[in-house]
Amino acid sequence: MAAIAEPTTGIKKNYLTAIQEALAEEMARNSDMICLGEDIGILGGAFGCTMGLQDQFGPQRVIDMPISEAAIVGSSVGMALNGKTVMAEMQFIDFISCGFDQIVNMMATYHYRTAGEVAINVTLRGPAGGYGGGALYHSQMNESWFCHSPGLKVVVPSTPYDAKGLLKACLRDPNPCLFYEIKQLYRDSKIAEVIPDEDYIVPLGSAAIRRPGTDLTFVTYGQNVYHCLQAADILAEKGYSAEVIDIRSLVPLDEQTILESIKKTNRVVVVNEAPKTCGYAGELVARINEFAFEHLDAPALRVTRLDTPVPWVQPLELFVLPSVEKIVETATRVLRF
Amino acid sequence: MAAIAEPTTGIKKNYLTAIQEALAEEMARNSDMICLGEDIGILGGAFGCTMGLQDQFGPQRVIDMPISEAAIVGSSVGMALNGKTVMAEMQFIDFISCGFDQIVNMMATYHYRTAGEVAINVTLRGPAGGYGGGALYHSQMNESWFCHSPGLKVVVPSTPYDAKGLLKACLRDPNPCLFYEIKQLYRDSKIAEVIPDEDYIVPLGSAAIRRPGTDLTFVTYGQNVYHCLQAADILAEKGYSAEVIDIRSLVPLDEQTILESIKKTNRVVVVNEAPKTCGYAGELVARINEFAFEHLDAPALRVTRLDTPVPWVQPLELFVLPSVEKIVETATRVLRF
Amino acid sequence: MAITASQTNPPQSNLLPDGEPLPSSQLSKEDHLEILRQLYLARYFDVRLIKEKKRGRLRGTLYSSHNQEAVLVGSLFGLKGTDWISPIHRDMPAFFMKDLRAGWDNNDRIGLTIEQVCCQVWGKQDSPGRARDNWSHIGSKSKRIIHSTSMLAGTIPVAAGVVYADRLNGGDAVVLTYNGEGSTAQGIFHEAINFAAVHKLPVITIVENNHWAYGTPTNLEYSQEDFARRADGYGIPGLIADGQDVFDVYDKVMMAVNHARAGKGPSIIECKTYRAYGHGDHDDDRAANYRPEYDAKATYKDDIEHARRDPIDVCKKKLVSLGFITQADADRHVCEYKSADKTKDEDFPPEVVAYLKRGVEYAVKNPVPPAEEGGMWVFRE
Amino acid sequence: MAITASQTNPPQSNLLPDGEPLPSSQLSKEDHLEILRQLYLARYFDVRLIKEKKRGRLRGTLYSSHNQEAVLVGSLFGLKGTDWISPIHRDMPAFFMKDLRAGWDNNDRIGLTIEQVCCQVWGKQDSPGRARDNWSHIGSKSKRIIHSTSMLAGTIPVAAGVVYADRLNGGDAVVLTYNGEGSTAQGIFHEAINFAAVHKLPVITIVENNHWAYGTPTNLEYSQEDFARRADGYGIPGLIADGQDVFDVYDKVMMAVNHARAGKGPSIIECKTYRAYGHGDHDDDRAANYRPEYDAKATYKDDIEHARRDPIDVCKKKLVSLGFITQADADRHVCEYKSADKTKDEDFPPEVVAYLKRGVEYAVKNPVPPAEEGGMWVFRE
Ligand SMILES: Cc1ncc(C[n+]2csc(CCOP(=O)(O)OP(=O)(O)O)c2C)c(N)n1
Ligand SMILES: Cc1ncc(C[n+]2csc(CCOP(=O)(O)OP(=O)(O)O)c2C)c(N)n1
Ligand SMILES: [Mg+2]
Ligand SMILES: [Mg+2]
Repeated sequence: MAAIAEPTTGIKKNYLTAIQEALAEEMARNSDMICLGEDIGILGGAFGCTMGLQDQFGPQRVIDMPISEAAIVGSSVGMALNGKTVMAEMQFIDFISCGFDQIVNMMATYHYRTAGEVAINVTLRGPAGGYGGGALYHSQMNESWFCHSPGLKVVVPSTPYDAKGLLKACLRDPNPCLFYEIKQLYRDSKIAEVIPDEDYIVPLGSAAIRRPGTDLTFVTYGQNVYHCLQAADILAEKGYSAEVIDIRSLVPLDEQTILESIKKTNRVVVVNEAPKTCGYAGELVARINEFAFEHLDAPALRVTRLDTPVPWVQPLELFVLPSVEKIVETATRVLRF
Repeated sequence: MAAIAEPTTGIKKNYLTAIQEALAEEMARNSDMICLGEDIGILGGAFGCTMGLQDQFGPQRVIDMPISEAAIVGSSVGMALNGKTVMAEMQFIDFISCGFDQIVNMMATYHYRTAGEVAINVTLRGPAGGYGGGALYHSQMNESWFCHSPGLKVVVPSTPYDAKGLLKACLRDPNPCLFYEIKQLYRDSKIAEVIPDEDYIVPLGSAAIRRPGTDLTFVTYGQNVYHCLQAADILAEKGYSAEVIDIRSLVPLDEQTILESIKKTNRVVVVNEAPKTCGYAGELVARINEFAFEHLDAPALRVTRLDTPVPWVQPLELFVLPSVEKIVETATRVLRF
Repeated sequence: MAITASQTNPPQSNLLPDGEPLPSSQLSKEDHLEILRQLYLARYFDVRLIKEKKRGRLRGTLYSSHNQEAVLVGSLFGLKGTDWISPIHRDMPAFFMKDLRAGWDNNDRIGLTIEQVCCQVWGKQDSPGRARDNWSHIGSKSKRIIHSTSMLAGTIPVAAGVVYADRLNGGDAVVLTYNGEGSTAQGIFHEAINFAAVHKLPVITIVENNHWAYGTPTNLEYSQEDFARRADGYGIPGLIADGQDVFDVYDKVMMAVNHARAGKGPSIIECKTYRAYGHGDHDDDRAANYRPEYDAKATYKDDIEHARRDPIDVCKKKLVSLGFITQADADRHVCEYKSADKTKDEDFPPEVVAYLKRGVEYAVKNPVPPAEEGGMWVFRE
Repeated sequence: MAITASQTNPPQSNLLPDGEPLPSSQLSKEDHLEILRQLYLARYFDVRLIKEKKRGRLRGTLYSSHNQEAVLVGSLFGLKGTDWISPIHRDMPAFFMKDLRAGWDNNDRIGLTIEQVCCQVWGKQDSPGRARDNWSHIGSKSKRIIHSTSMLAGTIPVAAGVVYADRLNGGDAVVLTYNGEGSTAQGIFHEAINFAAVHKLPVITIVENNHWAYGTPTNLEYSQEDFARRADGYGIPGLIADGQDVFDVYDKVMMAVNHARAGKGPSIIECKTYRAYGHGDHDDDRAANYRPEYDAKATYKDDIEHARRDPIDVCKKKLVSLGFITQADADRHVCEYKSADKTKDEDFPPEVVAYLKRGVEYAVKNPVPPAEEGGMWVFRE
């Protein structure tokens, strides 16, 4: 289940290290870059993503903010308006709702409102996702709200290589980006990998084929990439060859890679962990319908979280989230349609 | 283009009057009901929806709130927790983003978190929608954010009859409801209609067929019901018979009525005015795909706002919003597929 | 409680070191005359727009700044071009009055031109935002004006960020943010002021207390007699200015500006004034209905009486008393105490009328942007 | 600045009419003994959980209330059962200590049982929220405990709504909301306090100032020496209590409660204390690293020194001085100044140990709710 990365030799790095490196390297490279967030300086971040940054770059450029998500976003916008590159951390992506207005109405629209005069180079990043017993407010995948707010780019890396390359891409992109980190992957040694020492980016809007296949396409991202890979293993035992596409970037979306795959497989299952209604999985189904309808031999189906919050204790949490079994089950229905 | 309503005789009432009546009648009927919002008392509301309510029921039950959307939502939740029925007005639905966290994390989840102990009977309502030159912050249809937040019911009436009946249904429903009023319809005399004097409700989760047809189904709601009806007229001239379904209630959704229609027409176009990506139109396409794929002779396509904010001046605004022409054009593509 | 020019909020108020003269006492005769001209200009802009709207020539809502001109002129007059401002709906004249002291027709001054502002009001393509958002939701990075959204108080954190960045760059810019007293109830107001206070950022928040927020009076908005008192809770100065007296506003703002530029941090300046008309022009009739009764029994009755003094009248009296103009000069163009429909162009100095005429004529001829622009600039490519 | 019990914030502080005795002076000997028992109980709950967690028996994060027990016991002791509370992460004992004065084993008392709270901690089905959300995110309508989300300060408006409704119904309930000092930076804190102040709602906000918000010290959270000063800006009383002295907390809270019940509105009570461990148990090691250095040079160094007095020790000294217990009584069970791993059950009174034992045993045996419950109760049908 190893992620696909540039083949290099060296020590394997985990997802967290990849993020730490991206931030430290960009801070060193760009003296106009500022980091801000709750507990990112003295503490180094709740998960340690900014560990050591304040020592290296000083408290002016690595700011421990009051617990004020709206002011964190708003002041990031102001810094960017005045020429800075800003990384703002949400301690958990769940708390982004407290800064919601500033994101969707102030930040997202700035370039549009000013007819292109002002681009806001802010990357908002934070730990996201379920499967860890975090319960309602430490498990969310709420990317759909922001995909539905024109002017924001939305990115969800699933591997250390991508985490570093996409984070750098966001920090260099002139537009506001939301960067969802899968916190269950931070220290997952199974996905640790060797990543290049040289500077690199992964361009926004390019999907990755994590496993090639011919009978069915899984379109997914984040934590569920791994569930789909496992499902593909199980399907392989049953004689089906499933392709797994990790879209990585939701806005912009690489439609081409999905289309090419569906042309080949004619069947598709979309998997994500957000609530079903109005989630990005539905968007993928609607788009596939638009650009690949004539290639479909079966309906494109979704495996998502139920339309519930994420409950705490394990049996409940797993009941509502996508699982390998649910994915296999849905894939089998699509294959047999 | 008259809306379909219970046939009765009497004077015609507009959409605004229907809302005023619903609120006044429910306040009279339910002494545990409280209304709160900005400028709803002394002024009677920015659009006059609560005109006269404070005189009739007093400032304790009709509260002029400080400009604090988050506190409006949060205190509504508290009142409901302590047994009250609450109507909270957002002066424009656009400002709901300032109370976002309290809606999606506090209000929506209360029943779930308490394993059913506490139901929060709050109806959040406010003027919504474009086509009026309201620009970015007085034109939004942001219902998708809330459809994606489990625990909220979401309703969008398009006629005076429905406005009154659905608002009463929301106020009597134990769950939190979001009620989107189409402000361009408030005083639209073309849709004024006779509505019953007797108490009635329109149940949540039931769609209305605004025009029967056999060749194509429009699934829509809000302002675009009227655009679809006009599009159906134009298509009729070209020899196509289009059915127009006004879903009225987004959560819960009446899937049955949509399915029955598609079984008959085998073709469907979904129309709404929210941004395309992750909007409710995409959700409808994804669901139709799930429950009616085998009945589709063409892809279900969307006509939505472009993925942009709503700009101010008219040519720009109409460029980004759905129009009769765009609907006819897409319907024609689907019919010829 | 009546307002006096010297009234400030203990214990943070004394920003002026003992014995130092009031900033306004340093203004030249020419400055005084210019201030009066600017008051005329702000008033005329409003009057003209009200008339245009009544004639059906403008779309949208008009939020009149009538009777609140001293707040704008007094606060803007002492700024440097490199300072930032963040006006909102009732501050429309601020957009072209920024840095006006540098010369009304100086192409290098750091404020929008009257042509640009008129194009915005008329919804034309040479508006700085190409008429993509309405009324006051414009700005300009190069002119140091922050672009607000509708969401009240939402620019204060942005303003804080702007000057944070400026300070990092070694700059000494301050930022003035304008807010109605009603807008202070927004959570973001608190978050932003608190952040600015912690970092001693040069953020000066002008609270234009016109005693109504749309249809809601101050006693339902907050529970202090003097809003300025809120400042002390953040450990920052809270000043009260007589919003009808352009020189008192100037003094309080300059004290706060000097404090801020010296690295001592933010302040809040409550300018007591009164809204002349309805909330917007759509509200004039209703406001005429709901306000008088309420005001008559309000605890802030004295404030309102005080704020009924026309700022142009107050300014003229000062200039006459200083001997900078004669009573005959003062009586040459009389627009004070007249509602828009009662004024004629002759009630304003000709240079004021001419200035605005230029803007309006430009705007009327300027085209509406092409439809396709609606789909453009969502992202920087 | 060291804290003294009498220190309050002028000019709003004097809630006690002249000559009236301090509320704590009215407490009986039995009350004093009960207060000490409750301090032991709160401490033991924390100690026990820390040990269980270390043994790997609990999931999730544990936010220790060690050293802050006087805030909880002192604030809860004088409430009526019909009053509401809104505890957050660091107030876990409050859930079962509400109305405990009505009898630890009184089935009619209006607080959660120790069994329910233990079921919540252990993630079992008899948790009042059926283990759907973790740690302190529970409550009970019938027990008058507001259910928080994680979002800090988010229950204050809810609390305001609860008492608004109660007042409409003719009730006289007050509500105590608990917040860390860091949480006060949230916009909703401001919106809710402002709303409560405008309507004179009986909302008492306890600010547990333990001088750290996760890894952020107070000087980066707000810019006042005494947070309580913030209250004055809302025209409401702001009191400072010595958070180590259960009787001072009791006095300040009861003054605020009496004020609120008399219809005079909300207050803020800043309880100065200090966080014993890391933010959560996952943070203990890091906190040990980052805090001492910072604290040593902090302006609030005196506060911290002051807050190192163990509240159980402070309480015992008072009881000895009043003659309610002997020094031998005080020395019978000594848990004060001991970290969790240094304490044994013998350091606590046996009834305390027994009470908790009952809760833990119940919870351990109680089943985890069935998986399907994950899909239930999204809506009330
Ligand atoms: C967040 C938000 N809520 C509500 C509104 C609607 N609104 C626009 S102006 C206004 C009143 C503002 O009053 P105040 O701040 O006193 O300014 P004034 O109009 O008196 O100058 C309201 C409620 C808004 N623009 N933003
Ligand atoms: C809105 C929001 N932002 C961030 C967090 C993450 N968070 C949880 S506790 C905490 C620190 C709280 O500090 P304080 O309020 O002082 O309480 P203490 O833990 O010291 O008792 C933070 C930042 C949160 N829960 N909610
Ligand atoms: Mg006002
Ligand atoms: Mg703290």
